[in-house]
Amino acid sequence: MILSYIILILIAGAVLAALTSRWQNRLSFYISILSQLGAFGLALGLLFSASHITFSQSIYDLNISWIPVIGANLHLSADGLSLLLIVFTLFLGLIGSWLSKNLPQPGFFHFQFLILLAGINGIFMAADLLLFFFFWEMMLVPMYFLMARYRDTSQSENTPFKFLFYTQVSGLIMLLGILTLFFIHGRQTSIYTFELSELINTTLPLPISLLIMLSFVLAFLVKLPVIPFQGWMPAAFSASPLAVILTGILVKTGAYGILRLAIPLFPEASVLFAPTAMALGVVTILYAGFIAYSSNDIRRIAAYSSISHTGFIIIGLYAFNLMSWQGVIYQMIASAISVGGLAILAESLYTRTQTYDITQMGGLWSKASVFSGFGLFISLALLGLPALANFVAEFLILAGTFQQSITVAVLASLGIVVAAAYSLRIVQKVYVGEYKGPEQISDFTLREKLIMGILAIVLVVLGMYSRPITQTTEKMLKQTLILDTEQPTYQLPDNAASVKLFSNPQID
Amino acid sequence: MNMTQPIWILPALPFVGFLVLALAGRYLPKKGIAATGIGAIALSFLYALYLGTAFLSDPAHRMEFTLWEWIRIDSFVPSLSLSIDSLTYIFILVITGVGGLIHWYSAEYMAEEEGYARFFAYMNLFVGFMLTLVMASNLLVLYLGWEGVGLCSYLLIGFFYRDPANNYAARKAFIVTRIGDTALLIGLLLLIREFGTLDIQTISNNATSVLGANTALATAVALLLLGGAVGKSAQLPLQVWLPDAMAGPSPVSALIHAATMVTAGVYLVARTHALFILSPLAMQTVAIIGALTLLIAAISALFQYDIKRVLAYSTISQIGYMFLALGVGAWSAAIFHFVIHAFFKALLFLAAGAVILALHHEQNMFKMGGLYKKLPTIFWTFLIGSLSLAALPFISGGFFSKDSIIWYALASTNGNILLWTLATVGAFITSLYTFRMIFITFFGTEKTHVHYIPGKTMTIPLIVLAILTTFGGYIELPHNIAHVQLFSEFLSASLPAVSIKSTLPPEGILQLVVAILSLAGIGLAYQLYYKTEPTYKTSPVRQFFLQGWNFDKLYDTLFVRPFVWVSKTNASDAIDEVFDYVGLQLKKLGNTLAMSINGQINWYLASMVIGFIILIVFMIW
Amino acid sequence: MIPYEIQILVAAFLFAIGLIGLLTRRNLIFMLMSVEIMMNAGAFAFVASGARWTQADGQVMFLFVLTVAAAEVAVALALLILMHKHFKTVDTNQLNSLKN
Amino acid sequence: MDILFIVSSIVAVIASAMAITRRNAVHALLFLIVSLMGVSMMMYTIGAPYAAILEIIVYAGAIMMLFVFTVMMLNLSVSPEDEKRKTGFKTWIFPLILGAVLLSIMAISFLRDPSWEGLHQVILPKHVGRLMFSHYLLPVELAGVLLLAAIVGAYYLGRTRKRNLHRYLQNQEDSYDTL
Repeated sequence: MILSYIILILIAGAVLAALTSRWQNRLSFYISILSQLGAFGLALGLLFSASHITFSQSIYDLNISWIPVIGANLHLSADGLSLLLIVFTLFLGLIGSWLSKNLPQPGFFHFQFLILLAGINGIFMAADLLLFFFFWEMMLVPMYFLMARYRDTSQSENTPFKFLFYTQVSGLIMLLGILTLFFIHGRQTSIYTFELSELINTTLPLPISLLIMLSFVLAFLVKLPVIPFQGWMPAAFSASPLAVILTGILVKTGAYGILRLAIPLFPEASVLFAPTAMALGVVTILYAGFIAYSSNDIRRIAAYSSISHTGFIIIGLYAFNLMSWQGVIYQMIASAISVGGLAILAESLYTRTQTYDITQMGGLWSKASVFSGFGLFISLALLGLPALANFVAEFLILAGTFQQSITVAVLASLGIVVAAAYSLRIVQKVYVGEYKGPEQISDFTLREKLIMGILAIVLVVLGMYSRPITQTTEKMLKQTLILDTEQPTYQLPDNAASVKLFSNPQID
Repeated sequence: MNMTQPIWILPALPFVGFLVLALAGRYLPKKGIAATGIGAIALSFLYALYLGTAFLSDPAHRMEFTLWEWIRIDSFVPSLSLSIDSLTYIFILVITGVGGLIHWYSAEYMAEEEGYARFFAYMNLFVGFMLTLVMASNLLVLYLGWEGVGLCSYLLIGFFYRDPANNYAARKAFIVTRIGDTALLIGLLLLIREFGTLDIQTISNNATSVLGANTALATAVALLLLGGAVGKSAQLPLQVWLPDAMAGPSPVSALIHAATMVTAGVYLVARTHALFILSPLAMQTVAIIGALTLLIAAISALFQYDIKRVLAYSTISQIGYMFLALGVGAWSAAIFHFVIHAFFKALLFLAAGAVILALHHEQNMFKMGGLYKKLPTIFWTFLIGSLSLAALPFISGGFFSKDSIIWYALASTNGNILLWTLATVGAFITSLYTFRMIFITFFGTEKTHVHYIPGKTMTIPLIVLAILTTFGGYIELPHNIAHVQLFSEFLSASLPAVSIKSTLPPEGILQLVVAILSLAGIGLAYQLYYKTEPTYKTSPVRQFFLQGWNFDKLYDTLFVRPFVWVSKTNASDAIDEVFDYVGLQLKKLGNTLAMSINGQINWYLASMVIGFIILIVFMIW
Repeated sequence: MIPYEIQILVAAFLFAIGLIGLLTRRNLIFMLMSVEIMMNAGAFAFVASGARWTQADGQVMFLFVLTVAAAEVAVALALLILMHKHFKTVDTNQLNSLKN
Repeated sequence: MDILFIVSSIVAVIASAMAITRRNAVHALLFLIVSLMGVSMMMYTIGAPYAAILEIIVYAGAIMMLFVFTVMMLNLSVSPEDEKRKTGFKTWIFPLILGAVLLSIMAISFLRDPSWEGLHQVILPKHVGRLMFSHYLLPVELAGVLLLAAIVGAYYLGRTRKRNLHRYLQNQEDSYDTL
């Protein structure tokens, strides 16, 4: 039951925020923050017990019948991975709404924002495929409205629509996949249900399972996004205050979907798909990195660096070992925070210089040293400096991938060099050199200092101490892996050795 | 083995210094900043000395301390663990000792510059990372320090951030070294796959059984690690960043780009010697890279006009000697040369910095001249450093260290006459360019007026380093002269001894050849640059060597331009444009259809009728 | 006796003429007239069908058509007058404010 | 009777065609009336006298009157170029011919033997009335309501609005346009 309170608190907050904004704009902001804090506290409390609970048998379950005719249930469940992602979603949500304190129409904003958060958290908890799809769609609509209302008016008006189009089309295809799976399972067992734990046991002929898996994966790849589905992301980044949330949270839902649905439901097909996915991942890393290098709009750089990071995620996911999967989870969080930080910086820069074009900036260090210090820090995080969270993520992914495919790991590690090139280009153009901005420029305000400070501390702490994350998710990942390793054909073409839990020769 | 001593304090002190300076630096007075910066390093040095007593009394010559688990994935558990053995201890002393002196010197050198606190913060951060690098008992921690020092190098090269050229140099340094770092990272991945751990001791102990001697795997591992070392130590083919890195302040060049960071590659190879020994091919590669680099860089140094670039090329060349030593298996000789080199090169850079400051930021040697009267202290200390660099017999530490390398280039079982010849020719050129620099800078007519006489804060570190340079060599003497080998005995706990060929020419004759050649170099320099007033001439050939054999241009054409070209060509994201194009076409189609909504009632009626007709036709069908 | 098919054909002819008028004329008065012709043709088709099967229903339907035509014309002409007052024209080419 | 039907249908078709092609609205209306009369004759010849009479009374009589009134009220009948061509004999000749043909048909059909039975099954007004007020009662009521609505609607649309504005607003009157 407790799990449903997280969503209910958010929805209640949304309604209250919308209603109270008629009288008092500030009030809706405080209500929003309060409800998020409430949900955050609840999730954090649950997280401490997370490593012990398992998905679909969690003691905090909510399981009531929803549409009995087709066997759909309102089944919310959680394990370590879900709770971890929920906590981080709410954390980023808090930061995002704190940043958006001064937006116009706060009632509208907080209503949509909280609904969005509720939808995303729902995705992380849904143990029923139809419910999963419901939340999946539920998160798109507020996102669209937010983007449409708060977009940068200098950009094409199509951008919110582009986002909606990409995600809706892929979501529709996923729905077809869900229904196909539902009917096949129903025919086989004559139990028509959307329950995830039941559907996992469906036996599918390989071609069909491949097709259904592709329909699932397409939605997730679009959401991640992976080349060639990346188009909506740079466009969406023009919806400025939300870029943080965009990268942070939407991206995570894609990776979560693959980890929770695509791989457990279709282990064999996933293995078949793995080489393609890895190739896509490598292309994504390099392609996006190249574009990030030659972009002048700082938001575009942020978008493409985020895309480049998702390349690592996709590689790690399809390397099928504990190390790379832990890296993937790490990458989701680290990339969210670091790219989010860059997006926040872009906004702060814009409010000071009225431009996003980095060629028109320069020498900020001489005028705003705290700003530049944080900017430098974020760039370093982006390029994967050890001691910051991104390094741990990329290292684990590469190390895990290396067990599977040396080629992919080597090519992907070239992405680290490219990342250095584009991150340092930001530093070069914005913070150093001769000062080019307006006469008067203010340094960080206290609020900006606090927000960036929190992000920086989280990056450093996670970069130096990975236990909180790896321990929470370990059990879930191992379960998924064991599920997969039982498949007889579990082999990758690149590496003749069959996939195993990461293990090493015993050395004294 | 001592595992209770809190050795983490060593790197922690500079880190604390960094934090204090970064967070509170703007509120501190200049003296406070200098005191914090120098104090952190000095305390670290003193603590290192204090540890020395405990260290020497420990029979295993090893201390270890684990802070916490960094990552835990099943049995792969890289911890933040630090250890000290004799190799590390030598590095620690050099880093904190020389580093402390350079900090001290900087207190005056940087006094007039903007960003005093920032400078000391970065320097402290560097020392912290460098200590982490050498103290790491785990390759992942080593990588942490490795990237950390790269970062500090980046920050300090671009310290004078207003000039875009400095920033380009900084970025170039970072990216070129990062290419090497990536090779190192891949090497680490390979090690994880083979060993399941990154603990250096475990890897060293099991190297033979896991990798096997002289296998392709062993060679791959060693070459990948070498890739990292080559990048950081500016060896062929990744040497191009170091001359440009001279854009940073002179103390930075002294500390990072001469004494410590650039020798991290030497440290890495020495630290993982167990892996290199397994692969003769890799060892040979190390030796050849070293020998080629030392010659190429020495020739380049001969054609420079910027005093700091001469020193930069000489650094590359001297590290080439160290690599040569590593390649022939003369581990302790390499480390010995590192120590002496750290002394004399830091000395040279600091003295050059003093000259530059005195001449109001003039770096062109051909605009100096006649300084030996005006700046006597600087001149004498610079001369002592130069003697060491030119390896003048007996009166310089450089002789002892370099002589043993040249000797082992022939005498070691891995050595051969070719390596020896290259090293010997290199020694000749070294003394030639060194004294070219001396004669042009300090003799001849005075061309630029001295603005500023360096004070005691700057000269005392120079004198201390001069003493260390001269007498540091006496702790390890050639076999045939006296049996004083404190250094290699101390290192024997960490590094294996060199294996010598059975039949060899007499060592004395070869030493004589080297000594005569270095003296000849000085003589030639005297003839060329003292007798006649030196002028700077340009010609295509000179230009070629001035620009370091045009490696920059080569890489520019081969890698940088294609990268930028591809990037710029696709800046608008072709794939996205395809999608956008489809969208645009659909929109156009929509617009075409929207034209039917034209407000003409007759048109609506007509279309209605057409619809009816179609409907009726279908119904009749 | 004229065949039923011929009668219906005449009705169709009338209807077509009305339709052509509706489509070609730009003047609302003429368009209304054309509508009348079409309705009239429809009404005749009803009557002819009633005669064909000798049922009175055809003529009842004719009456309804008549009613509808009367109602339609009354409202339409009222609107026409209003439009003429407002726009000073009854030309549909100039009355295309429905567009956009 | 066949020939009567054929001739009247030809008249109806031609008159309709003329009606939609005239420039002058009044001329068109005249043709339209001729067309309606032709249709009326067609109905009469196929044995529907009640419908034929209603057609004349309601259609040609009442509905067309509405048109004529409207055209005259709005003075739409004469477009500027038409005004030059004075209404001469030429413009009248054709409607006259058509009208004459129709008249002759009517005359022929009345003058001939009026016994219908041999030719047609004639549906008399009695049958229609019976059916209308039994089986079709509800639609008839609805038709009545429709007519009422049309009357009210026409009145509403056609009334001239009296504006009772506050004097303060009177100078802004122009901005309050009708419709």
